[in-house]
Amino acid sequence: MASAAFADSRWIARGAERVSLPRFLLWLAPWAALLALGVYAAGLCLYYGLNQTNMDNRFAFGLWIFLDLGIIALGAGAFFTGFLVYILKRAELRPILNSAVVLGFICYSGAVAILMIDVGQPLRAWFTFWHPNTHSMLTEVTFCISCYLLVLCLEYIPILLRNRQLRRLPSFLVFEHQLHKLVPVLAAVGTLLSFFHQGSLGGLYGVLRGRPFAYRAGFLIWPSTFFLFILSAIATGPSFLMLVTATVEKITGHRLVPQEVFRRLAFISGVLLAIYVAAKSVDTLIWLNITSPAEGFAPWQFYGYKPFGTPILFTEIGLFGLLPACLLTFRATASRRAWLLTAAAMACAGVLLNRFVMTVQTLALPTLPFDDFLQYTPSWQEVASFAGVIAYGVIVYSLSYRYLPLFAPLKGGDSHVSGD
Amino acid sequence: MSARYGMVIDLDRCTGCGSCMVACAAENNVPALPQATPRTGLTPILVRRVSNGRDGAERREGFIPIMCMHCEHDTPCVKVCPQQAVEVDKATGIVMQMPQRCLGCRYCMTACPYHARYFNWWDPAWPTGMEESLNPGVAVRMRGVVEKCNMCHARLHAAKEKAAAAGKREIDPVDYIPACVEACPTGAIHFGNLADTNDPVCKEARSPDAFRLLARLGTEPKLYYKSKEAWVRALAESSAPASEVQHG
Amino acid sequence: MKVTRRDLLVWSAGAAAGLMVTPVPWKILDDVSIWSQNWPWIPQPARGPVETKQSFCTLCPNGCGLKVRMAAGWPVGVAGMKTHPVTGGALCPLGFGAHQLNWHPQRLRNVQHRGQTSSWNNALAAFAKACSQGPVVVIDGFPGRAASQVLRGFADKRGGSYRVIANAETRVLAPYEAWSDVPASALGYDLENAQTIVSFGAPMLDGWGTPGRFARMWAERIAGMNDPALRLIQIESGLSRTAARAWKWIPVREGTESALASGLARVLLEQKLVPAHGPIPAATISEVAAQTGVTAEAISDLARSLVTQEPVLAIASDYDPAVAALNVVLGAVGARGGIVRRSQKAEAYLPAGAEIPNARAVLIDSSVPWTFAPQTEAEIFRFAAWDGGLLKADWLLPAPGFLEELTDVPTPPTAAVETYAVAPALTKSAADVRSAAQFLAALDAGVTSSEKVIHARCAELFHAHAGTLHAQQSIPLQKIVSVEKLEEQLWAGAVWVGEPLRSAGLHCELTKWPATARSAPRESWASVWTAPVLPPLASKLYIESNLREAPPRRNV
Amino acid sequence: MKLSRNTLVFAFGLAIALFAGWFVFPRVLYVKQQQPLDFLHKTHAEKSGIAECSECHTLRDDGSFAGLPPMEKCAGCHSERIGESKAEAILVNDYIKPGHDTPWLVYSRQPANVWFSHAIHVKRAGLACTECHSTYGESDQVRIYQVNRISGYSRDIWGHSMSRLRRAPHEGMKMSDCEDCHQQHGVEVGCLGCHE
Repeated sequence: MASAAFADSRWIARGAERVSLPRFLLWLAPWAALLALGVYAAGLCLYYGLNQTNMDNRFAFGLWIFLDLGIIALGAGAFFTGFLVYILKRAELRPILNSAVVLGFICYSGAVAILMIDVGQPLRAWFTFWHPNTHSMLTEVTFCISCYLLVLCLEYIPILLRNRQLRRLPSFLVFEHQLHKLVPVLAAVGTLLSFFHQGSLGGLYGVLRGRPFAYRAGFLIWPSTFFLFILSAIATGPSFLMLVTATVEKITGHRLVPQEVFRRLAFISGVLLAIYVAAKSVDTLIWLNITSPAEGFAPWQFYGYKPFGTPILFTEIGLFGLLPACLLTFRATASRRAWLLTAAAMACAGVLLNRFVMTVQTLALPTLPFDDFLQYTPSWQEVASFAGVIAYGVIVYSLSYRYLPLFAPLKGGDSHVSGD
Repeated sequence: MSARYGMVIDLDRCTGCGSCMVACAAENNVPALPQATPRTGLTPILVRRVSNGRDGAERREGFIPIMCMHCEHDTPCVKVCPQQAVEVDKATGIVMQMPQRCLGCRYCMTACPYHARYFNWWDPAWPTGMEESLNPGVAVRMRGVVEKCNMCHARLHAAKEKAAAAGKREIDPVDYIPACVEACPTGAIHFGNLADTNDPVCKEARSPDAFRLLARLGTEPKLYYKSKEAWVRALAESSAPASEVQHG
Repeated sequence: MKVTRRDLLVWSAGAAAGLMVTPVPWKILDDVSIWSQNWPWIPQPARGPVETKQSFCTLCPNGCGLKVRMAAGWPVGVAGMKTHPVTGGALCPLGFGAHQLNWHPQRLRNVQHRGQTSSWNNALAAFAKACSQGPVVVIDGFPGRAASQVLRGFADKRGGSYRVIANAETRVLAPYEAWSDVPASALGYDLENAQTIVSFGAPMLDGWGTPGRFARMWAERIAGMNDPALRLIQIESGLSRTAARAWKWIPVREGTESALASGLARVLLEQKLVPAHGPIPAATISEVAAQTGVTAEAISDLARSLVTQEPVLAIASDYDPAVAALNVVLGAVGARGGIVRRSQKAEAYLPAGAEIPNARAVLIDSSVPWTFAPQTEAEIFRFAAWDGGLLKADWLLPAPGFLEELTDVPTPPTAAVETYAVAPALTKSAADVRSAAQFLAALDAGVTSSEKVIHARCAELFHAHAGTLHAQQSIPLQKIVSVEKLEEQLWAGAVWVGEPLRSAGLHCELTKWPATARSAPRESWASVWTAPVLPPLASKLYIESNLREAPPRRNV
Repeated sequence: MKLSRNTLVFAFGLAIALFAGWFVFPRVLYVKQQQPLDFLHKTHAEKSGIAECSECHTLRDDGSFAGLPPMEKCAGCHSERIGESKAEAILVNDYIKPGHDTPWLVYSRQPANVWFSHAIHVKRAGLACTECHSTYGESDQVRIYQVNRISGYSRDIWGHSMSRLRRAPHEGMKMSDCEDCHQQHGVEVGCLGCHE
């Protein structure tokens, strides 16, 4: 009925089939509600302070840091695809590039938003730029992430400007065209920045001499986790891309990218994952046998507490590492969509588990002989504000998908399966 | 000129009365937090109860005051602070926390192996009129920043000023004694200059009974403990004893 | 001509460019950063000269010496008085936060009559009326003060009765008062000369006697030593702080400490480890062993170890005749390193029971522990600096708080020698407060004031010419030239210490072996604290850490 | 033609911004406040022969700085009115008679978390008062006190010149100013050397 009143077909790219506006709004409604809840929870934390969370002096980092590290790792698909397309000239991945950029933008902006709630004095956060401590991994992270977020914005704008209505403004068109020439440069810069902050995020924990569970020997100023984090991020980024694209295809009922893009991504992801697993295993052995004993900590001490037994280690490296690596690499499995997606999901789960262990287990474990093992359960405010970020992501992605050319249109009949 | 202030705490003399904790809080304008828990409170010096892990008549218990160890080498918190809110003072070796610079990221808290750093989870508040009882030498910290033992820096300020007014360059050691040291009823906490080999504390720190917590981390803490009891000295090394690990 | 969208864009571009070369963005950034570093709503300490004054804590009878830092006329920090002959600069953990008590939310700020705010005049009238109608009972918490003398004087004058609430350490001494003719208030513990101290659940390191007095001996002579010069044997059911740090801990079944005392006495007498003394405890060793859970062998070993390093002194946690009898058996009564008589002239006090029969008015001094709740029909006038919502009385009368009144500090209950000090008022009171003594003086012109009594006592001290005065250095009293000089010294925080009595003059005879008592274990420093509230900073011990169990029914 | 129009419009925006930033902004940012009464350093120096700043602005025995003299100090001479000036009347009637200190607005008041020791700078380093406080001690009029709306501190902390360019050494009392002077004299103190 009213749908005619606010028909938005003028804004939708020609030839693209999109569900009716009311149906689209229906889809957005629950996410908007979730976002509102998240904003409310974040507001509570900002107004009343972090006593709204369940963090404490021993568990100074909680759910937020874990999920920040998680989504930033998954968001790595953005820079890595850019890197493949523009630097390594893998043109066949171009169809998925825009979607990758939008995903990256969502992950990073979301992470930064959460970080702003997570610090006790957000208004002083900018001091890092004024009085930076160049020895701190967190400084490196702060600089790179904020710069890279800027890069992502610049990469996002041209996609934005390719909207059917916006591109009718001549000046915008020119601007977009100029900017587009810049994109390969941006991709290069983004790659550099990303390599650094993905690494620094790993370094964040690897340098913690006082936390033998996280502390790693390394090379020059960088602990081994620096390189492991980069590897795991670029290995799982593509898998996450596949997952999201597949999900979008399922929801919209459109085939969006050619199958061989998937296979290509899967292969890259699989190979890198295999390398990562090898490196991670070596690192773990060195750490357990040399680094941590040197600090006076016997390895069994780390895995003596439920639920953080050795199984969690093997799950991370084997079940969610080696297995998906194989599944993604070998044609036999990679060509089967079901296997492919399962493997991708496992890879993502693996990187999340790794970030979880690095953040949460590190803090839960005792250091002093008379410390006890600590439990921590996030408060609803922590969960809600993060759920808000997820919702924000879904909304931004849905809008981008609806109004922007995220995926290059495929030739051949794309079947319109109904679904929302 | 440059001193290396440190402490030697004689654990055999500690009765766990808690005087040091209250005296410290009073000296440094640490608010009392009725809404806090042992995990969210502000206790720049915290006396912890330790045992030899046995039961019945065999059981021995002791107390061990934990505060900032003022690590000398590769100081974990200094290294990680993104905006130089923590530094090791060249003149005194004191690890300084600048609450006004701190953005409350709490990275230093995760870096500290001794859990000697505390976050202001709440706004500092005192009942009406009680602001009058605040120590004029210490600025009150605000919500959302990390704080820790600054070795009663206000007392060092006062000592410096007194010395300057008297036309002296060096402070008189009796003018600079941290609150916890002054408060201890059994004289268990000894404070002095570890760089001065004539300082009794410096000698004590080298005694065979002396030890440091987690010394093998290599951060060179300037807080020493000493005990004649073997099971207490055993606390120096490593992490939780096997007995406790099983029922984790 | 018409303004186009383009013009607006160009204009704002120009404005933006211009703004960048003005102070606006940079100055605002700078000011905001300064603002965000010193949030204006954060409480600010007062400015002003800082001075150090000496006084004494009046929150329990032990009267620890205080070094008080004052800023702008208010106490901003307390520490122990290093020159104090007994405490040597120690305070109880609660004392270090005491300077904040006067602003405690539970501070009693005005006269309360049955929950209604009233006035001093009404209170005076009501009390005068009550006194005229019948006998008055005056209850004192710290006997022996100048104020106590005022209270007692009033009670005697009005044919009423003056009663005291004795603290645990004094109750422990009650049996000796019964077995000799020496009042408990004249007795003390000669810890300094003891070689073995066997404590029956007494919190020797956590709330017993004057803070620092035993703790320092323990630290010097016991801590960490295998064969210490002073042995502390702790007999207690649980691993209390004292038990944990004692030389030896003997775990017994809860409440059977007293029984073990009898058992030990029996072993000592049977095995002729001590000269024969009157009666022998009825319970056999095996009975005691069964009752206490300590094996017969362990009991006799313990008994023997007691007499290997003498003098030995047994200390009960509370009223416990059996332990007192053990001291008699050990010959620790009236002997060096035992229970000694510290003063010739000391008055006996009537203890105040929970029931107070045939009284028309009961006046309770602010020194009476908050836990004391009398059962009586009489009208209760209770003085208190803090309410805590726990004090039951018809009239709640706001008394001076911490360091708000001039008072004197007589000998603490456990001291082996007499001491005397004067605690001057260091700060004014925020509320309109009066002490019980002032209240009585206002009622009856015939009643003297504490000040007068203190002056009289100083004169008395001066003329006695005995003892020494401990300040920055110790001065024998003979060296003091005038009463004024003495007062000057005392007002500045000096402590007078008397000489130990040459002849012990204390002898106890047992006619029959006393029944065993069941004394509840004490609960640390908070249990000697008379006020119903604790310093806010006690939260560091009770709430913000696991160091101590929060004391029951007390708003920390 | 078009270009010139653009340039004009751009220049117009630029000019507006510059004017607002340099002339309007300072007047908006700072609030002017009157001191409680007109105190004249000059008069006191000449008439009552007070030669040294330290005669009124004393160091206490413990080395701490007493800052502004207490009411008693003024009452030493002004227990009764001297002369007919309005300030005199205010001083005697409003402050000395009731016996409370004059609520001066302190130009150089630093934030609470700053620890500055006059003893160290004057006694040990031998700095003259004028090096930080200029010649205010000889001024024959009381300055208007300007408080910053945002930070709430005196304008003297930033210094009078908004640009802070080519300012006299005594102008400005920001942390950077302390640091500069310390650098020049090679005196190194850590954060807590000057902060509480």
